[in-house]
Parts: sequence; structure tokens; C-alpha cells
Amino acid sequence: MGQLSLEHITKEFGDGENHVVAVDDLNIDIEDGEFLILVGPSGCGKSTTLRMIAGLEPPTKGDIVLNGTPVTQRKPKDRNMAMVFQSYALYPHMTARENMSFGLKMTTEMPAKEIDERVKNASRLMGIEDLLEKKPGELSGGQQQRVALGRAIVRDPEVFLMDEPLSNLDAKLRTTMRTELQDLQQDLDVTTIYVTHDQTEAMTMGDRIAILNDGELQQIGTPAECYQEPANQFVAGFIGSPSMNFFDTTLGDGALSTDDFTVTLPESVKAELSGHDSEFVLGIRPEEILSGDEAVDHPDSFSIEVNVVEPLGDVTYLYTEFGGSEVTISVDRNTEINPGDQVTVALPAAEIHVFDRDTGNALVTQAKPTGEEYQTDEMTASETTEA
Amino acid sequence: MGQLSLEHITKEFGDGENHVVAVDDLNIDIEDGEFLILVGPSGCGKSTTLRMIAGLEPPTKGDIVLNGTPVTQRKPKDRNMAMVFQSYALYPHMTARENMSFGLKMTTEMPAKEIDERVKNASRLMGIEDLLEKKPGELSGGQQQRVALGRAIVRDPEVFLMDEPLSNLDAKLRTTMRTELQDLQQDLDVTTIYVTHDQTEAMTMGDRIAILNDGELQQIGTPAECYQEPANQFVAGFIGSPSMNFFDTTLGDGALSTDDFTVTLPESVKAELSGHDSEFVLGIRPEEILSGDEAVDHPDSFSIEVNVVEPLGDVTYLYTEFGGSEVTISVDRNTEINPGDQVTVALPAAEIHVFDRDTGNALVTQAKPTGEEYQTDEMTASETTEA
Amino acid sequence: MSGRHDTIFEEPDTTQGRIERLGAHAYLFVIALLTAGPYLLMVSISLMGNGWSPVVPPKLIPEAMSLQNYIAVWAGQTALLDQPFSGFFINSLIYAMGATLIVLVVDTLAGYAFARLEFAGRDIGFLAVIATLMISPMILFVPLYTWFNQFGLVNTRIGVILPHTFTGFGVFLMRQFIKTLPSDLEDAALIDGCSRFGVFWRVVIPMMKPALVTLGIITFITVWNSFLWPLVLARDSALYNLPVALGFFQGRTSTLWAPLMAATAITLVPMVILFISMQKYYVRGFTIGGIKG
Amino acid sequence: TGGGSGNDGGGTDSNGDGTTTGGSDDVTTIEIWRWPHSTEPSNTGEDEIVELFNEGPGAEQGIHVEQVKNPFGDHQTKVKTAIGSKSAPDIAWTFTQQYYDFAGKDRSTIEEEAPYVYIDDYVSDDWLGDFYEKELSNQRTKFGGVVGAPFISGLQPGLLYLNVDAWEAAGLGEVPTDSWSYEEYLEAVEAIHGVEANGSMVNGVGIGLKDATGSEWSNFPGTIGVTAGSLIGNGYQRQDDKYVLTMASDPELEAWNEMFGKPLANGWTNNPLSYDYLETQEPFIGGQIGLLHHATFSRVQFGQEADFNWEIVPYPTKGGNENYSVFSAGAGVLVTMTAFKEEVGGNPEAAAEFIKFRNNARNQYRWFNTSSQAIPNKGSYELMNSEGVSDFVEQTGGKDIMARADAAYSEYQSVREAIKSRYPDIKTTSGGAPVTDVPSGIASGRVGEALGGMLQRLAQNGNSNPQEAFTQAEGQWADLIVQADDTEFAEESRGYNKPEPKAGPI
Amino acid sequence: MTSDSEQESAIYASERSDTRSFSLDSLSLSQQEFIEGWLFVLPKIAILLFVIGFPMAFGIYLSFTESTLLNLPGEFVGLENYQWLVNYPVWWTSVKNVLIMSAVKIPTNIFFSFTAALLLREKLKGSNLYRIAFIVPVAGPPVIWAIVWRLMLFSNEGGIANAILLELGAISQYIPFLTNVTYALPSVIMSQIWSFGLSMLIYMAALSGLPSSVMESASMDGANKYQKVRYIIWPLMKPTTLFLVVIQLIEVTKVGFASVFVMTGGGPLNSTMVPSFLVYELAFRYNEFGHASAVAVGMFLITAFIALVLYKPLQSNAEYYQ
Ligand SMILES: Nc1ncnc2c1ncn2[C@@H]1O[C@H](COP(=O)(O)OP(=O)(O)OP(=O)(O)O)[C@@H](O)[C@H]1O
Ligand SMILES: Nc1ncnc2c1ncn2[C@@H]1O[C@H](COP(=O)(O)OP(=O)(O)OP(=O)(O)O)[C@@H](O)[C@H]1O
Ligand SMILES: [Mg+2]
Ligand SMILES: [Mg+2]
Repeated sequence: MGQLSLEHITKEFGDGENHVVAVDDLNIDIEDGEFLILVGPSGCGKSTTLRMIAGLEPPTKGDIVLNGTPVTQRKPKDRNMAMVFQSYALYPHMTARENMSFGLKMTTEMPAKEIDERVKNASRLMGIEDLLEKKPGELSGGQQQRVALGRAIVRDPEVFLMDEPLSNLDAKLRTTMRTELQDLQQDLDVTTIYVTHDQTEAMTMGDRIAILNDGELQQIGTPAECYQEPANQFVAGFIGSPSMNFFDTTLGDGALSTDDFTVTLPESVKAELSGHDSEFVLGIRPEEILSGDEAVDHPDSFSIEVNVVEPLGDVTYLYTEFGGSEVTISVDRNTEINPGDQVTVALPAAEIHVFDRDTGNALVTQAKPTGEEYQTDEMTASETTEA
Repeated sequence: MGQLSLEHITKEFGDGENHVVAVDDLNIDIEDGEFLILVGPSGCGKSTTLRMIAGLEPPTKGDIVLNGTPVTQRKPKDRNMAMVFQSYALYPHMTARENMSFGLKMTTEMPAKEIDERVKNASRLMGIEDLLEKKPGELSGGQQQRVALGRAIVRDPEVFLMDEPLSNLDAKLRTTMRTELQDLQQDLDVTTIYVTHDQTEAMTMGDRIAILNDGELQQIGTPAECYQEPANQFVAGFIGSPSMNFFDTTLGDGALSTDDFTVTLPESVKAELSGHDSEFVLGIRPEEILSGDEAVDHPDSFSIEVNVVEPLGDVTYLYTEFGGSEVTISVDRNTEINPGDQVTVALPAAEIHVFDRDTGNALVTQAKPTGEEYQTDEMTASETTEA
Repeated sequence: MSGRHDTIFEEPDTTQGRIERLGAHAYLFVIALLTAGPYLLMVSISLMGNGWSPVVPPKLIPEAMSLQNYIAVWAGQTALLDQPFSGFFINSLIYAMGATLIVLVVDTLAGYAFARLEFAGRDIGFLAVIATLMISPMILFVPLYTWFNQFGLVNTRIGVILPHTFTGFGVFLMRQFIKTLPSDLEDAALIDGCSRFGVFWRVVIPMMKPALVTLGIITFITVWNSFLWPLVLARDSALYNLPVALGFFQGRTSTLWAPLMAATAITLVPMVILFISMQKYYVRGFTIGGIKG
Repeated sequence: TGGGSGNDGGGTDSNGDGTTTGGSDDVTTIEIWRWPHSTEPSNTGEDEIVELFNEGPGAEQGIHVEQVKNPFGDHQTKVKTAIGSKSAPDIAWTFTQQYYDFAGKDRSTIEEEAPYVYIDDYVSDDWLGDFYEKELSNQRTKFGGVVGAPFISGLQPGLLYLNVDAWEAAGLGEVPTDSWSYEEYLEAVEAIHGVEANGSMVNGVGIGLKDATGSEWSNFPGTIGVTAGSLIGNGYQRQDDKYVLTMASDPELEAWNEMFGKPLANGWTNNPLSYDYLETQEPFIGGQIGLLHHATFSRVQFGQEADFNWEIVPYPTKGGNENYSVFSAGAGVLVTMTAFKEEVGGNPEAAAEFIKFRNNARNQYRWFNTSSQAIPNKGSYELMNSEGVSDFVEQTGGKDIMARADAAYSEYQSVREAIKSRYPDIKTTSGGAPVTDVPSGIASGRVGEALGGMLQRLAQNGNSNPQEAFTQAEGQWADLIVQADDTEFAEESRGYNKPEPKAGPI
Repeated sequence: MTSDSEQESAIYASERSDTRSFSLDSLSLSQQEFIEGWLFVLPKIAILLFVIGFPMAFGIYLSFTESTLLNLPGEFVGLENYQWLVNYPVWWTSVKNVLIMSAVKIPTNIFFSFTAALLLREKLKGSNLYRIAFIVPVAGPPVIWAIVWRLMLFSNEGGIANAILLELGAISQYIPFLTNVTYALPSVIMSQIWSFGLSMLIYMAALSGLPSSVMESASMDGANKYQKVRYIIWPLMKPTTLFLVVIQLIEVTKVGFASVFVMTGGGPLNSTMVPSFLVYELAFRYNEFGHASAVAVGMFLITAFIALVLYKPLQSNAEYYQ
């Protein structure tokens, strides 16, 4: 039971010069058991949102509704939520066991035995049974993280709130913990709101992603939706690594073009763009740009000089410049290209995204990934709010 | 002119309980103009090595030879090297200009005019001409990094030493700076030793990589060599992301096998392994594991259950468990696999690495990447030292 | 980030919150009365006629306020003291500034070496410096006086200043502070061609401004408040500092309370102002020195 | 110029010991250390004489005097530090016995060991002749000579200060003018206690007992015994050089009980442990004390600061016998100017020149006119009589006090004879003075500890069992004498009323 | 290393030294660091040796001699003074008094400073005034604190405090605060416990370093006000508390001197005697420098012992602050 709604939540800080609208009229419905990811650039209001849900910060406006009951005025302890902090926020003077049992001791009359039982279960789940008598200072980052999670689990809350819980871990550990966390959430089936600014976490962990910018919701949807059908240029640039390449293009002759290249548009796209000005932002992901043999046959192909080649082992990135932008191209790891080489590339019309140059709103997106084939999908206008 | 040799360099710290051998009998020859990357896990002695080269730390044993002259007892300033620090180490009370000219003022009798000229050139090269009058506190991380590089360049040293110079930057900026640094080094053609623990940097930036572990050199070679022909299990596991998968296998019937799978070995490999015990560690990279249609036809194919699916956008990782190990498999981004699905996989014999279970030394490596084809390459024993 | 759950009380606009705040005020007020009350009394007495004496019941509030005691004290026109207090004030300033200057230079140098350099004898040297924190000055009076006398240091300003400079506190503080600084900058400067002293002077010192302020303030206040060393080493009352000069108002047969209170205020007020305005630095001295050891 | 005189106060001469010989015209600068007087114009008078010296005899002899003033409370610390480190001033105001333990030592030993010189080596008998014999013979019996030039009378001629307003408020009628009895005194103390006068609540009698170790307290119990017929005080030295202690005896105890013991027991005192002897002035000035046993110099301050009518009344004595009042009562302590030896940093020759000047009859008289303090110089008293006194002295009644002091001094001879007749085994000096000093000086700071402790204990417990306290304290004192290297104790005098006190009129 | 390169480096070194008047370049790096290190600490060590090296040695030597004011140093008597010390009841009184002072002063100081810091953290109106009120006593010389409190408790019939209490009807009779063996030590201590301002500031600094997420965690975990203070804040302040305890243990002896010097002179009946004042008294009242030195050395040993004993736990608790 953890159906959560944010209704027109707004949070403002300070007055006068210092006035900040940290969160701006946010509406989100989160299903019971859903794993929602909150992403966005630094300062966009992710933590503030989470803290309002937790009751650590009163909203300026709006309501937080848990299972149909507004809880906006309740104290944190009366909301039955548990929070995992970026810094873990373990009590440094207590052992892992004491950390985990503290909440139960404070809020319930539960007999010591039962608390013990619960702590034991949670620690078994987290694989930290051997660490229960240690203090946080004696634990590694990953172990601390597990204790922090254990502390949240033990209370059996209706909602988990997690604020960048993995960001203090090193890369390898992060990967491990990421999968563990996912497994855990699936096992426990507790509504979870998870703040991160890590691409991988955002793409892989949750049921849905909510992307915030400047306190406003940009898009909410499954990872695939957000990747393939970004609602606007912000989302398109934010989701995906390396970032989508953008070009300022002009529409003319049924094609979007820059000085360097032309993308001939299929009819459906042309139709979509009619009624707008002739200036558009064209976006294409690094892995959708055709290069080498694949490109040669393409009618819109053109040639560029590669500045830098980055073989990462499993994939190789080419860095170059055309159409007035710095461009990243992702190619097969076995490609033999050297800096300074001339390479033929093409931007397949089927893979492009088109954005309104003024509002940044998506006009054309790629509802389904199409692999290497040149075929035109139907355009899906994004479903959500605009920036 | 920057031919540098480390001759039996050893560094020990502390005594008694605190005794640490930070660097252990290290021998490396670095060519003039070479870009050498130093990698290894935290605490393996990378910084210590660099600091000994710079003269900031006297070696316990061994010699540092620059262009044929031992410089081991020379003060840092008399070695004509420049160092770029992870923290940038810009003088916070000096402007960018002062930061850059400081070294010249201290070490040379150069007239102010000439210093000015040099600073101007270096800042043009780094694109920071407009920032010269600012203090580090007023600069962004990337700008500071550029100033730090400018400071190193301006002195026109024989050797650049860089200790994780990019690690404090955020991911995007890091990518940009990485390419810039590479370009710069190629332009200046100055011998460079570059410490990092970032996979991408290690794989892309240098002419050669030296991998350290516990103060000992594990392997030195080009990125491709280290990736394809790791000298031992440590290197194999360290280089490449996600890491190589390892299995404890037993040799029998011309095949390496675990409870879950069997890899039938070609003759050449069998020959290579004869004369050893029957226990081997088999290694295979996530992207070399065949899955789905590719695997079905393979004689050694078997079926597994996928635990976690991580679509990263450009590539998707499957996490599973077989052969007694947790295994990562890299599949095409368009694969439609869900957690819990049964997937057919195969470990192509042509792509496997085999290691001695006791010493960890490589017995079979993959000298050349072979893409998707099932063909047997010749085995190349690694050329370098052992752990 | 500090939300409201960082603190303990309820929001001030709730009843509960109001009660909590009222209780806190009551508690704090009572203690404040006990800490500062006597000083308010001191000021009050200093503003009364110079014949104030502790009659029963005591007069605590001046009928007519007057600065006559301050003027008399400052100008040196009281029965027990014919020297102007301004002179002691200047002495106090000179001692405090002189000692502060020496301590800053010497302790920073030593603190740097103890923090950063590896040299034989370092640990012994450091221990010796730290041990000075436990010395009681009483027993050193006569030997130190004898010793200083041989060098003509008795009854000189430098002689009064010197005993305030041996304490190891500053070295300890500076060492701890320098240890918190990244050593990269110093390495960079070494590579850039600085000598060891160059590194110290051009790189370390500019970074240490906050610590220097801290040590400066602590030393200044300590020396200003110093009583025993100036008492012994200044033979001539022309060299007394303020705390010693306060003794003049307690004569052989009676205490001139009102002038004494005025003199006390003159001694105290500058330190209170300094302390309050610099408390951040002052406190940092103890947190760096103590906790982050 | 003299070394140091050119300095702007930034330290004196390079020797640091205060004495410099040199400079182009061979001027010796000497330092005199003193504490400031708490009343004016005494300080001005002091300065004037120094100036006179520097311009007159000083200039002629190439001696320049500089005064250094120390806060009274710190004076002793400073002088001792200086002595200990062999850089004493040339002259200091001292209570001589605090700087050296002379007990049981003969002059040659003292000459060798003590930090100060015998001033009688430097002055003529003629010069000394101007002083009252008592002060000199006192020193001679202790030191075998004169070590400090007396300049404030150590003889306190039975001064009892009375808060007249309180007396009247208590309805006690006439202020006593003649010697009165213990009974009358106690009645007055009781009557005064608790009355309100001038807005102050008044306590019966003032008594200062703080500070167990103060050397004053070794005098305190013994000196009031005179009023009960003991003429000796704490004890004396026998002809066989052994010391006899008489403190634990009927007259001493009786005097103590009447003067202080009963008021203490009845709570008719102020808070005795709040003050030491000197500090009891303050509550008297504040009007909170009805009767105060105190010294002559207090008078000047009372005159300047007290806001009520006060008077000096005669001492109460056993049976009202007026004879007892003339000698000492109250803890008189002689202040002297002491010149320090060269070994500890002094310059006694030059110092003596100044002392001769400062303390000659003429200048003592001069200073008397500005301080109104009783002085131990009969030459000065003659000048007062022949040349008159200043208005200040007139106003503060200094002349009357001086007259009383003179009378007391002149009766000293007869008291001396009485003592000798009562204690035939008492040792006398070559000058015929009975030796009534027992060791109570320095190493016997511990004597102060014993006696002060006793007094504090009695004050603390409401004067319970004073006889035992006196006996015990005397025993402690005796032990100290026994332990000391140079002194012998007459064991047969240990205990209460040993030796048998022989009281009676002079 | 080949002899060629040896030569070269020697040439290199001499080249460098030619251009300078003085060079350490011919020494190895660690030799150079040795010289540099000592040069840096030289001024401090020099001051230390000069200012107290001799006096300290002399003072310690005095404790083994029978010395008086005029006989410095006197005859060597070995451990006699220490024997004397052990048997000297006043010494033990003074030690006992310091222990009592610490036992009362330190907990109250901790209590007042902690509670005040905690309350001031709530950003009450007038916080700054309170803060100033609490700081005034610690800003000035201890002598002033003692003088002011002497006036409160001491001069005049029982002091101003008595007058006020009487006026308020809180007492019916004067309390002899400083003059009664029962009250004197408590009064002296009482006058000192108000000087908690510095501790308060240190607590405030420590509290401001308290990670807010931990406090918020406690909120989420459902701890109420009292529980937050009891279970979270107070335990987290442990290193600070320990640090303050150590500072004050060392400080008690110093502050004790001023109070006793000004307020009671150690009396009545030695009931307020403290070691530092005992040193003073022995040396400057009794002229017993040998005994005084022994007391001083005893004091030094006690202080050093305390510091040593408490140094370890202090250090090991520093980890909370990472
Ligand atoms: N207590 C506060 N007072 C004033 N402004 C605040 C406060 N808390 C947050 N803000 C402001 O609100 C905005 C949103 O902050 P928030 O911490 O929610 O960002 P975030 O998305 O969590 O960023 P990050 O990724 O850096 O953690 C920022 O502009 C921040 O400066
Ligand atoms: N000054 C020192 N004193 C004692 N031990 C040291 C010192 N400097 C380094 N070490 C130890 O030497 C080893 C190597 O340290 P080093 O800093 O070279 O590692 P690193 O490879 O640079 O690690 P990282 O990737 O974390 O920077 C470590 O065990 C370290 O603790
Ligand atoms: Mg955040
Ligand atoms: Mg490193």
C-alpha cells in the first residue's frame, strides 16, 4: 500500500534577491510498488521534492497524498516512509544493529525480541549479518550503504525515498549495488522514489523516469520512452550518453539542411513540420549516425574528417565537427579509423529527432528503435508537459 | 629531449607495523615524446611513482635517469619536469597569469617580456586568454584544469607528469578535456606520464599503458595489447569495462568445463595448456559471449536465466550467473530480453583467455580481436613480466 | 541543506513552539544574569561617585551617572595611582602585538616543518614544544628573572614579551592546520622552482590566512590578559600592562572600588569586542587544534 | 645623564638591576621601591622629598633616586623575585621580618645571610638618636642592630575607632574618654550590633582574620594581652637563649576572649574571615562597624572617606586600668626602608645617602605634614612642637595622635622595667631592653600558619574552647622552634599557663 | 649508475653551485630536508631553550635542593622535598580541592555550555545578546572575573549576592560565602562555573558541523526532541565533550590560581588551597623555594598524566568528524 500523489507541489525558498522557486507546480502520481526515478541537472529540485515527500520540508503550495489521504501536515515520523541519504546518514556512534533498530525503538512499542528478529531478517537480506556489531566508521562505503538500506527496510515503510544513494561509491561497487537495489525493490515491492543524476541508474533501475529541470517536470515515462521519444530538447540532451548531437537546421526542399549536410525528409515528417517556421533543431544520437560502408550507399551521405578516435574496447567513439556543432559518432569497436581520416557519414532520416528551435519541444521523435534498417516509423508526439 | 628510465625504483614507507612497500623494483623505459599511461587500483603506487620521478619523494632504492643522466638526487626544480595535479594545485592567491608565469620567474632569469610572451602563447593554445586576470576561485573546474595545463606547458619541460588530472571534472567535461589533452600532447610532442584510474582514459589516451598492482608492474604495452593480450588475470580483470568474466574450469576431454558449460578447445590451445595442472581460470569479455541466435548454432551453447537487464541506450547488459560466477553479457541495444527470460549463450573458444589458476599468468590470450567470426587465432604468449 | 528538522524546537508559530521558546528564554536569561550580571554591576559601580564602598545594603544603581572614574583612571588621577591608565593600555597593546607577531612568525615556521618535513629529531622536537603547555609559571619566576637579568631583558618590553612566546600551542595549532591543507600546492611550487622557504612564503603563508588570524587573535587576547609575567618582569610600573595595573586600586588599606571597576571595564571591554567580533576564528583555533587531531 | 634617565620609560639601564654607575658626569641612579599611599597628599609629600634629594644632596653626591611604585598586594612578590635573582632594588619599603628569618641568629650570621644591610653601619649614632628608642631597640633585640630605617610608627598606641552615629543610635550615651572596662566594652559591642545608622546595618566590633598565613597573625593574639596585664605577649628569650612561649596563658586568653572571643561567640562581629586586618577598614568606612581596633594611619583615610561621625576612643582594659592602654594594642607592624646588599643587587652606600636624607628629622617632619601619619622620630616631634604643623595635619588630628605616640614611647622605659621585674630570667640586650621577640619570621611563615589557623578556627567555630586552641597553637609554634637549626626551646614553658604568668600593674 | 653519469651529475651540481653563493645541492635530498627542517624549527626551539630551557632546568633542580629565597640553589637533598610533599597535608588538600573543583566545574560547564549551545542553535530572538553575556567572562583576564566575584560574595557583610538574596527574601541571614570552611570552596567553584562561554562556542561550532542528514534521519526514524538530544546529538558531541574535559582539566589549575589569589588566599584554613597557589605561597610567603619547586613539579606531573591518559580516547573519537 503505497500509492503516492504529488498535487501541485511548489516550494519556494528565501525572499527578495534570494528568492528561488526550487520546485514549480509538480504533479506526479506514483503507483503502489512503482520504482520512480527522479533525474535532472544539479539544483533542479530533486532533493527538495524528496524532502517534501518525506516531510522534512513543508511545501509552499500543493499537497502530498498517500493512499488517498493528504499527509502534507504530518510529521516525518507519521508518514511511514523511509529515506536513504546520499551520505548514508548513519548514526556514527551506533553499531549497524543499533542503527537499524533505532527507528523501531523510537516509533513502536515492539518488544526487543521482535525488533531483533526484524533486524536479523533485514540484515540477511542485505548480506550484512556479520557486520551488525560494527560502527559505520569501520565499514566500507558499500557496507555502509547496505546498512543504510537495511535501516530503511527494517521499518517496513510504505514508501522508500532515496537521494542519490549510490553516488558516493566507486564505479564497480556502484554497478553491483545498482543491481542489488533493483532486485531488492522487486522483492519488497515497495513504492520507491529514487533520485540520481547518473545516466545508467536512470536508464536501468526504474519503472518510470521523471525528468526535472529548473523545478519543472520535463517528462515522465518509461526509460525507453524518454530515450526514444524525448518530449523536448532538454530531455533529449539529458538522457543518453554520449549525448545526442544537435544541429541548427533550415527546412527547405523537403529536407533539413546545414552548410555541411542535408537530411531528406519522408512525407510524414514533412507534414509534421509544416506550419512551423523554417528553423529547426535536428537531433541524432551518436549510435544512429551511419558511417563507413553503411553510409556510402545512403543518398544523403557526406564526408568528414575525424579529429579524435576513442576506442573504449567495446565501442569506439569518433569526435568530429560538422554542421556547426561538435559531433560524437559511435562506431563498432573493430573499426580501423585513425585521427585525421576522412570518413563518410550519413544521418538517416528515420532516426532523427526534430525540435522547435524556440520552445525546444519535440516535433518528431523515434517511438521505436529501428536498428540499422532505413525505415520510417510513425512519429509519436510526446505525451507530457513542455519546458 | 625527454628520454626517461626508471631503474629498479623502490619506495618504502614507515617501519614496523606501518611498513609499506609502495613501489617495488619498477623498471620502465619511456621514449622521448611517448605518452605513457599509469593505471592500477587505488593505493597501487601510481602517485608515488610519479612523485619520485618529479623529485618530490626520494626513492628508497633505484635510479631515475633522464636522457642518460641520473637525476635521482636532484631537486624537483632541477629536473625540468612539469606536473599537473588531480587537484590542479593552482595557487589560489595568484591570477591565472601569475600562476602560469610563477615557475619561469622562479627558475629562470628570463626577462618579463619573454615570460609574458610565453604565457600568451600557452594561454592561446589552451584557449584561456580571456581568463588570465582571474584567480582560480573565479574559474570553473574545466577552466582551472586548463590553467593548470597552461602552467605546465609554459615551462616547456622535458617531461609532463599528470596525476589524475581529469578526475575532478564532471563526465561531460572530462570527455572534452580528454580529447584536448590528447591533441595537445601530440602537438607538443613532450614525454608524458599520465596517471589515471579511468578505463576510458587509459584505453584511449596513451601510446602505452603500464599497469601496476601492489607496487609491482603487471604489464606494459599498447592499449590494444593490454586489452587483447593481458599478461595475467589481474590485468585482464582490470582493463575493460564491464570487466572480463572469469570461471574456474577443469581441463578434460579437450575441453574446459564447469558444471554449467563446456568450451571445446582447438588443438593449438590444447597444446598450450598441456604440461600444466588440469585447473584453469577461463576468462571471456562480456561482448564476446554469444547470445540468442548467434549462440543457438554453436556446438557448446547452453541456456541460462537472465537476472537483470540493463539497457543503457547504446548497449544492453545482461546480468546472470553460471559456471559459479556472476556474469555480465553485453548484447545489442535492440535485443528484447526481460529479466527472468531463458537465453541461449555460448563461449566461443576463439575468444577465451586462459590463466594459470595459481600464478594468474596468462596462458592463452587473443592477440587480435576477431569480431563475430568463429575462427581460431594463434595464441600469443604475453611478452611481459608476471605478477 | 538545513530544513526545519535540523533543529529541535517546533515552528515558532505553533503553541508548542511558543512554549518551548519561552522556556528557553527563561533558562538562558537566568544564566546570562549569572554570567554577565556581575559585569553589569561592575559597569554600574564604575559610573558612580569614586567613593563607592560596599555598604549594607549596597548601592547598585547610580543615582547620577558620571564618567568621572573613567576620566580619573585614564588620566592617572586617583589616590593610589598617579600614572595615566592610557600608558598601561599602550603597554598592553605593545605586548600583545609584539608577542603575537613573534608567535605568528616562529610558530608558523615550526608548525610547517613539523607538519610537512621529514627530518631526524622531528618527533622529539615536537614533543618538547608540546610539553610547554603543562608548565606552571610560578616556579619559573625566579630562575627566569635571574636568567633574563643576565641579558638585560628584565624591565624591558621585549623581556616582558618573550615569556609569552614559548608556549607550544601555536605550533600545535599551525601544524594541525597545515596538515589539513592539500600538499599538492607545495609540490607544485617545488616543481616550479621554489626553495623550501619559497614554498613556505609564497604558497603556504597565503593559504594560511585564516589560521594566522586565529592564532593571532588567541595570542593577542591571551597576552592582553596576562598577569603573572608582566608583574614579575616589569620592574618599573611604567611597563605594567592593564591587568597588573589593576592591582594599584587595591591599596594597603583599602580598595578604591569605583575606579577599580572603571579600570576593569577599560581592560575588559576591548577584549570582549575583539572576542565577539572574532569568535569564529577564535573557536576555530580550538577545533583545529583539538578535535581534528 | 644617568643610565635609564634618558629612557622614555621603555626600560631602564642595561644592567637591569637598577643601579648604574657611569654616564658622563658619574651619576649613580638608585631605585626605591614602594607602594602608593592610599590617601593624599601623602604621595605628593613622598615625591617632594625625592625631588628635594635629587636636586640637593643627590646632585652634589652624584646620586639620582627613582621611585618605582608597586601595587601593595604585589610588592612583596616583586621584591622577593628581585632578591632571589640578585637584582634587588637599592631601597624598598618592607616589613623586614618577611624577607629573612632572623630567629636565633646573631648579628654576624644575619649580616652574612640576610639580603639587606645594617643601616647603622652607614649612619651616625647622632642620626639614629632622633628616633624613638623603642623602634630601635626592638630591632636591636631581633637583629642585633638596625636593619631598616623606621619611618611609619610601628607602635599603635591603643587606638580603637568608634562609629559615633552607631553609638548614639544604640542609645549608649556618652562616648568614653577614659580607659573603660571589658564589661562596658562588651555591653557596647552588643548594644551596637544590629542597629541601623546612616542607612547601614552596624556590626558590633570589627575583626579581620582572613588568610591563615599572613605574618600579621603571629602578633595578633599576643599583643592585646597587654590590656589584661600581660606585658610580654607571645613569649620571650631567656638568659640561657632558650625561648619561652607565654601565649597560652590566662591574661592572653582573657584579653582575647573579651576583645574578640565573646563577640565572635555571640555573633557581634562583622564577618571576621572576610577581611584581613587591613581590609576591615572598608566596612568601617562603609559605616558597618561600630568599634574597630586599628592602626594610626587608618585615621587619615577615615577622615577622608567616612560619611559619618567617628572618633578615637581609649582602649578597654581589664578593670578599666588605664595603664594598660598606653602600650601596644592592635597589630602594629613597623614599616622600614631597607637597603639591600650589593650581593643581591643593591647599592647600599648610595641608598644610605638617600635614607639618611629621607628619614632625618627634618624630612620626616616634612612628610608628616603631608601624611599625618604617626612617625617614630622624636626629632620630628620636636619640630612639630617648635614649628607647628600643616593644616592637613590639624584637620586629620595627626598632632594628637603623635602626642599619644610620644607619650606611649616615653612610657616604654617603665614598661621595660616592669617586664624585667616580672620575668627575672628574661634576656636583655646590651642596651638593657628585654628580649620579648620569639621566632615568627620567615621560615616560620609556618608560625603564621599555626596562629592564623588557630584564629580562623576560633572564628569558624564561634570561639569554642579557646584555651585548648591557644595551647595547641603554642605547642605547634614550640615545635617549629625546636625544629629550627638555630633556636632552642625551653620545654618547661610548653603548655597552658607555663610559665606562670605574673600579672600586675606596672 | 655508471661512473660517467656520476661525473655528469657532479658537474651539474657544481654548475648550479657556481651560480649561487651557497648551495646544499651536493647533499642528498633527505640530507637537505634534514637541514631545512631544523632551520624552520630553529627560531621556535631557540626561543624555547632561551626563555625557559634554563629556568625550567633550574626549577627542577631546585626541587631537589633545600632552597630559600636567599639560598638559590641550596644544598642538594635528593628526594627529601618529595618526601616532605607526600607527607604535607596541605598539598593533599590542594590536590583534593582541584579534584573537587574539576568534579563540579567540568560537568556543570559541560551542562551549561551544551544546553546553551543547543538552545542558541534554535535561533531565538536575542540570541546574540545571550551569546555576548556568556562570552564576557571568558574574554577578559581571570583576575577580573575573580575581582568581580569577590565583590559579589565577599567585601562588605557577606557581599552583594547576600544583600540581593536578603532583599529578595531568599535567605533570612547572611551566608558567609567565602569565610566559612563549609561554604568557601563551593563558593569559589560556584563563581567559576559561569565561565563556560568558550566551551559553548566550541559546542556551537561542533553542532553546526553536525550533518543535517543525520538529524533528519532521526526525524524520519521518529525520534522526538528529547530522544534526538539524548540518542543522537549528545553521543555525537562526545569527541567535543572529551576535548573540553581535557582542556578544562588543564585549565582548572590556572583559573584556580586567579580565583584563590584574589578571593580567598587559600583560606579559610586552607579550605580553598589549590596547587598553583600553594606554589606561590611556599615560594613567596614562606620563601621555601625547594618545597615550592617540588609542588610545581608535582603539578606538572599530574597535568601531564591527565593529558596523556585522555589523549588517546580523544584522538580515537575524532573519527565522527570525518
Ligand atoms: N534550504 C534552502 N534554502 C534556500 N534555497 C534552497 C534550499 N534548499 C534548496 N535550495 C535551492 O533549491 C534549488 C533546488 O535544490 P535541490 O537541492 O532540490 O537540487 P537537486 O536537484 O537535489 O540538486 P543536486 O543534484 O545538486 O543534489 C536549488 O537552487 C537550491 O539552491
Ligand atoms: N607519505 C606516505 N607515508 C606512508 N605511506 C604512504 C605515503 N604515501 C603513500 N603511501 C602508501 O603507499 C601506497 C601507494 O600510494 P599511492 O598514493 O602511490 O597510490 P595510488 O596508486 O596513487 O592510489 P590512488 O589511486 O588512490 O591515488 C599506499 O599504500 C599508500 O598508503
Ligand atoms: Mg540533491
Ligand atoms: Mg594517487
